[in-house]
Amino acid sequence: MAKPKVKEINTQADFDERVRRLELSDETLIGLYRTMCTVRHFEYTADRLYAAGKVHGTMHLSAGQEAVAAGTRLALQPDDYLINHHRGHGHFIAKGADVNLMMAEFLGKDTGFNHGRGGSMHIADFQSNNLGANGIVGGGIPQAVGVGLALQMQRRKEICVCIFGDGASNEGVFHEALNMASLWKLPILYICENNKYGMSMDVERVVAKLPIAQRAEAYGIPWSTVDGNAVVEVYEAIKEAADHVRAGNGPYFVEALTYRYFGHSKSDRNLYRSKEEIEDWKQNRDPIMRFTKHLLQAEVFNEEQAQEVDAQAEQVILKAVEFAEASPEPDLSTLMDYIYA
Amino acid sequence: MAKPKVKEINTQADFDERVRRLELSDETLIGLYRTMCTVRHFEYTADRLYAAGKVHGTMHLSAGQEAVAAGTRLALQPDDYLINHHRGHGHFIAKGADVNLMMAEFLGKDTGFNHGRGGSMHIADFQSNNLGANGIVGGGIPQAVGVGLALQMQRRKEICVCIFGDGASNEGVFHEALNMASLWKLPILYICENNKYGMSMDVERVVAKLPIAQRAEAYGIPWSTVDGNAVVEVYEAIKEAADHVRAGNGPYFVEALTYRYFGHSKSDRNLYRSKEEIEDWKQNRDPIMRFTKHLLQAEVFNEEQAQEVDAQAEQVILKAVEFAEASPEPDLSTLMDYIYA
Amino acid sequence: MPEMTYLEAIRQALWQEMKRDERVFLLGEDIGVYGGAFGLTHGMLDEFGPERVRETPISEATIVATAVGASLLGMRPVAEIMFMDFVLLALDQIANQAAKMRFMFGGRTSVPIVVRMPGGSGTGAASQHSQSLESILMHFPGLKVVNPSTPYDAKGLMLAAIRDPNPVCFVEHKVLYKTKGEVPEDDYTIPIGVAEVKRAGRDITVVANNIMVMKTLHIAERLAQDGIEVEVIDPRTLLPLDTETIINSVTKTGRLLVVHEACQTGGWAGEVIASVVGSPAFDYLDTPVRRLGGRDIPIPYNRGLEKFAIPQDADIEAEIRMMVSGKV
Amino acid sequence: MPEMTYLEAIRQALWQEMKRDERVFLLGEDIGVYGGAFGLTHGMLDEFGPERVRETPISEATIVATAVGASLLGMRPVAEIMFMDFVLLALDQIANQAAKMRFMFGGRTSVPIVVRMPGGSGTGAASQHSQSLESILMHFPGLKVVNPSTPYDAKGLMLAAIRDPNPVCFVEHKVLYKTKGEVPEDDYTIPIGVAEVKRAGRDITVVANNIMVMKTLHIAERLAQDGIEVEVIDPRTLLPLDTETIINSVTKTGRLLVVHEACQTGGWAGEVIASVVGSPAFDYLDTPVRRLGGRDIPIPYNRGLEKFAIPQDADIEAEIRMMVSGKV
Ligand SMILES: Cc1ncc(C[n+]2csc(CCOP(=O)(O)OP(=O)(O)O)c2C)c(N)n1
Ligand SMILES: Cc1ncc(C[n+]2csc(CCOP(=O)(O)OP(=O)(O)O)c2C)c(N)n1
Ligand SMILES: [Mg+2]
Ligand SMILES: [Mg+2]
Repeated sequence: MAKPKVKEINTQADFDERVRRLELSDETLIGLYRTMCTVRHFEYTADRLYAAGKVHGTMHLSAGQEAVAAGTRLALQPDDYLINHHRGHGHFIAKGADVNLMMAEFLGKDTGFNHGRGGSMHIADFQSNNLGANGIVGGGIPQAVGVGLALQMQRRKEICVCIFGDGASNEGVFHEALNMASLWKLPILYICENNKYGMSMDVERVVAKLPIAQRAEAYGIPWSTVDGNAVVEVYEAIKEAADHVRAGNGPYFVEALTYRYFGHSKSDRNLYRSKEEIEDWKQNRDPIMRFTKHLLQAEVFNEEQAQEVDAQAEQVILKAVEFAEASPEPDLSTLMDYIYA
Repeated sequence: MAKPKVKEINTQADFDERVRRLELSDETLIGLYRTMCTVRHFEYTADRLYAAGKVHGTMHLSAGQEAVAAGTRLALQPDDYLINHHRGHGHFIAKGADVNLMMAEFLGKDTGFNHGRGGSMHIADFQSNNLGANGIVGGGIPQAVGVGLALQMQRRKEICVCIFGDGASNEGVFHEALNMASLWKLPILYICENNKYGMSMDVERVVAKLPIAQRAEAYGIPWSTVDGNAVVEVYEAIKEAADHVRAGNGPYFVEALTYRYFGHSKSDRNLYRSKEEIEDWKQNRDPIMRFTKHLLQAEVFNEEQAQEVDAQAEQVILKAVEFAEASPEPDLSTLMDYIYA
Repeated sequence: MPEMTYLEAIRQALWQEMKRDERVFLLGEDIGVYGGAFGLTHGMLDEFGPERVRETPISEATIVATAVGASLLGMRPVAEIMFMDFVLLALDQIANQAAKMRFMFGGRTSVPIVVRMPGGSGTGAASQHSQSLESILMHFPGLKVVNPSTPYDAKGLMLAAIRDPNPVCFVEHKVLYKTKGEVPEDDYTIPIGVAEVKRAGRDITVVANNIMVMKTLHIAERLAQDGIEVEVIDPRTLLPLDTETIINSVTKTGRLLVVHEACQTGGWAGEVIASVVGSPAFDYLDTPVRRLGGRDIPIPYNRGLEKFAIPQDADIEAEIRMMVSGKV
Repeated sequence: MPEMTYLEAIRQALWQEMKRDERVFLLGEDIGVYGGAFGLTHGMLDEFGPERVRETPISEATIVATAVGASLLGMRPVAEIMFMDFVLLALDQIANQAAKMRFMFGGRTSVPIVVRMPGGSGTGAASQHSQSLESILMHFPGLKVVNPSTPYDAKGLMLAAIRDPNPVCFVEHKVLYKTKGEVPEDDYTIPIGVAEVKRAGRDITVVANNIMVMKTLHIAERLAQDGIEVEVIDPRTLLPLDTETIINSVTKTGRLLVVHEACQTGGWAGEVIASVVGSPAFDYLDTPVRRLGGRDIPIPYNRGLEKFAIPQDADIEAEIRMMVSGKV
């Protein structure tokens, strides 16, 4: 069985060449860095809040996977639609969701995106065409068909980006949806964020043939895999895919290989993977660390500037916590609201 | 898009060579012929009974597809398990189901396989390891995983054969089941009986990439396609597949290309296909006609003998009708039976 | 007023609304040249083309999900589930997704879809093609569940369902498709959530849905000759359920019988009865409150068994007579 | 008798039955080294190995279908659906397949499977991970639906469920997992279909399931101090439902309240109430028959809202006091 191979860590020359070819300005690069730092701080802060007993409920953190979120967003247009899954904080932040409203939602506050009804697993922001996360693994994959169909019927130029995990690719709707997306040539970019595990299950134990992306072939959908911890590579792969989709050629499927640092959710004791494995990813493949090194060497910024961006990102998140903590709980009198339009 | 190509009609030389290589005796060949004739008579008789107002309910006839049933059965062991779908008469007859009990079930009689509770769409015969047909398109595909798993856990040598249509391959469970069957190397032979249509939908309109069998590749499952109207070719393809499965190599997927003569079910006006197409299949590709020609030329039997076998088959079916018509309806007092064991 | 069948009435509603509102489109299996398993969408492909009469692979979950996704972008999809039984393949998308999205997302969106589904037995289609599952759909707040019994109601409720900003399960009945009734050509809607007293009477309230409405009306005429006046209420919408109309009626008649084809255990009669006996109407009740549901069995294939798997005229009549005579 | 939690009691039943009967095996997502989302199967992989503690991809429909298929060949599979909400992805296999196979096939086979599913709110898991869906499962004849409220019942019912030749939905409750009670080490079964009077009383009958049983017992103790004697009945099995025990009780107390967490509309209280008020017990009823179900909303994430989405102690107590005082 072929393994999902994380490509050789990219070299500085590689990086420089790519940045040049893709014409990424320093500002853009620093923007990517800022996004990744913001996501990272959001996730570690969420974890701290949870540990401090301030969160009633579940959460799925994406620390370690920031490059997928940041690189993907850069490759898209602001109006493109996003259908996300339970581990969605990063993608939402990258898409520009107000972190105050996200954090408030996370704490179940009335000021949150969902008035505290949804929590971490169901954040949505319809104003920015972010159609929300889903608690049902794979639940959004077929909904993307509907979004793509509406875009096509309305003769619009936006595309629909649908993000889901490795584990989700085993749900039946995955098959139904990819078949229909291909048949109807819908403008959908499917992104499988393969973080090696679906809860405790190693992809190799649940996916009969790897890479997952090759499954797209059965539907005549073009596909690629990318090192999901190399943000510029992600950008390039997603850009290529998005261009293909936007040009009216039908769906595209990208698998981004990455890794999550935290447990699956609050109850995870990480018994299914070794400390060494986690450490290896953190020490040697961390997307932020790698990107920072490249940017320093390319002299896009210096250590000090890097730290400043990071500190600013942290501030943004701390302010979000302040906002969220100061926000009111939903009033009990509104218990029966929002059921019917 | 690749079309599901019906291979060139096989020549006599082809046929003779194959029969020799496969060491098929005259008796065996005549047996195949007898089975096909029996199925054909069953289906045309069913249609007549329906037209005569003797059937209350739905039915799905397999006339035109007899070679798949007969060829498959010959390649299997009597104890192999069968999971069938709604268009299942042929497979049941080939597997040796008592046509009296089938016909009685078709007429809803108490003497039928299912005491008249199931009808055409739900015939089963547990004594011959025939685990039944299913009214939910695709419903049996994942159940085969369970049968295969039990066979594996019980260290048995039988295999599970699971038959379904082209349309069924678009249900989500198809994906889930093939993935699990492959992961666990289960002894399952999946046979997709592609009769070109799922109800009114041409496979080309609903399957993004053809042949359907290539979908197996996404799960690392070996596959083949075969001219489903050439009974000896079916036998050979299924034999090869069944041997692979029985040897413990995991699942195999065969797609048999064939054609149904009758409408989808009772209400079909055949508006989605041309009379010419139907006639072409009937005149030029009919599985019984083709096989008869080969057998005559190979002098396995002569015209007279052929007609005699056919007449005998017809008699068997007419007797079945007699049996069924003479059988009692289920007694109303048994209405609440068979719910719980 | 022109007479037309229940099936034609639904088709007319779809047709007129597709003319009126270009956001409306149909999707489902074999709804094009085949016209759907029951011919309901016959002719619509020719009229509206394949983009708006969108034929799908056999993928029920994704059919509903596609409707959900499209509705988020302002479309008004009407999805068909060929037989109501197959809704069990799509229930995650209906009940976990469509029904809950508005709430989970804090009211920031809505899911205006219609999912059509013909239920019911009587056609010899056996256990997996004959169920009446409207009762389970009622258990999911966020959904609406509509279930017309006449051509007139069918058209008016369909137009209301498509225009409703919420997900609506539109439950049809196969055996009703051929029944006829007067249906105005024009545009009219019947409000979702409002029951109708199909016949006024003073002796007993019978609440019934789809085919049981006609059966009960028929029996009511016969009983009237014996001086028994039956009030027949058709809820028309099961969710939300118009308990007020029912309770008012029971307060008047003092007797309540609920009749449905769906399996009795866990069926919606329980909902009606619980609503009534938990209300002040309880004090007006003269006899035990009864229900007649389908037998608690899967629907059998055999015609005779199939028939007796659901309440028959004689059962309904006997039950009413017994209740009115006080011999329960 | 040793004390153990509800979760441990279920694990012990699975463990002992797997020791006793080698046809029994588990299948589901993350049930191995992770021990399942709630740790219920913790340690079982080590004890029984990966063949009998079979971890699956995230494919709920096929998990149940695999159990169905294996059961036809004599195995006794116990499938886990990680959260009850996901049963909607597998309902075709449960309700169209497992429940109907024996009947459709004329009694020639049976489908001895158990499908475990933890339901209920209270953990902040929001709308798609908190439902109580036992009521809809009751609507499918051929199934059995079991729903223990104590560790003792949980073990005895699990052993009975695995040995039952029919498909059994075994509904657990997340919040009960950590509750403790006495549980015998030995093998014992509790018959499926038999309710238990958890507390005898003369003034009112309260029928409640899973967490509502404990809540009600607690309230009953408090009310006893005021001279109100509550009879608390736990049906334990919802399908088949032991209406006899309930009716006998109501005949004695003259009052009936049904309490459940599941959404009130379409919930199983309707079934209990319809069974009682349609029976001769009707004549013994002193007050309207009431129910207290969950609010008709999806379960909210926010802790405060989540709490009040289901009946609280104060609600139950107030309802009982009102009914007993005759002020309904
Ligand atoms: C239908 C369904 N099945 C199971 C679950 C429980 N669950 C939540 S996340 C998860 C793992 C998902 O894995 P993957 O798709 O790889 O996403 P990841 O969590 O790794 O980001 C599981 C099993 C669920 N929420 N929904
Ligand atoms: C889940 C489900 N969806 C739809 C149907 C209605 N239906 C019955 S057979 C059929 C076509 C099946 O096509 P295929 O699998 O190719 O089998 P064929 O009838 O051609 O033998 C359809 C749509 C059904 N029975 N079950
Ligand atoms: Mg993953
Ligand atoms: Mg076909």
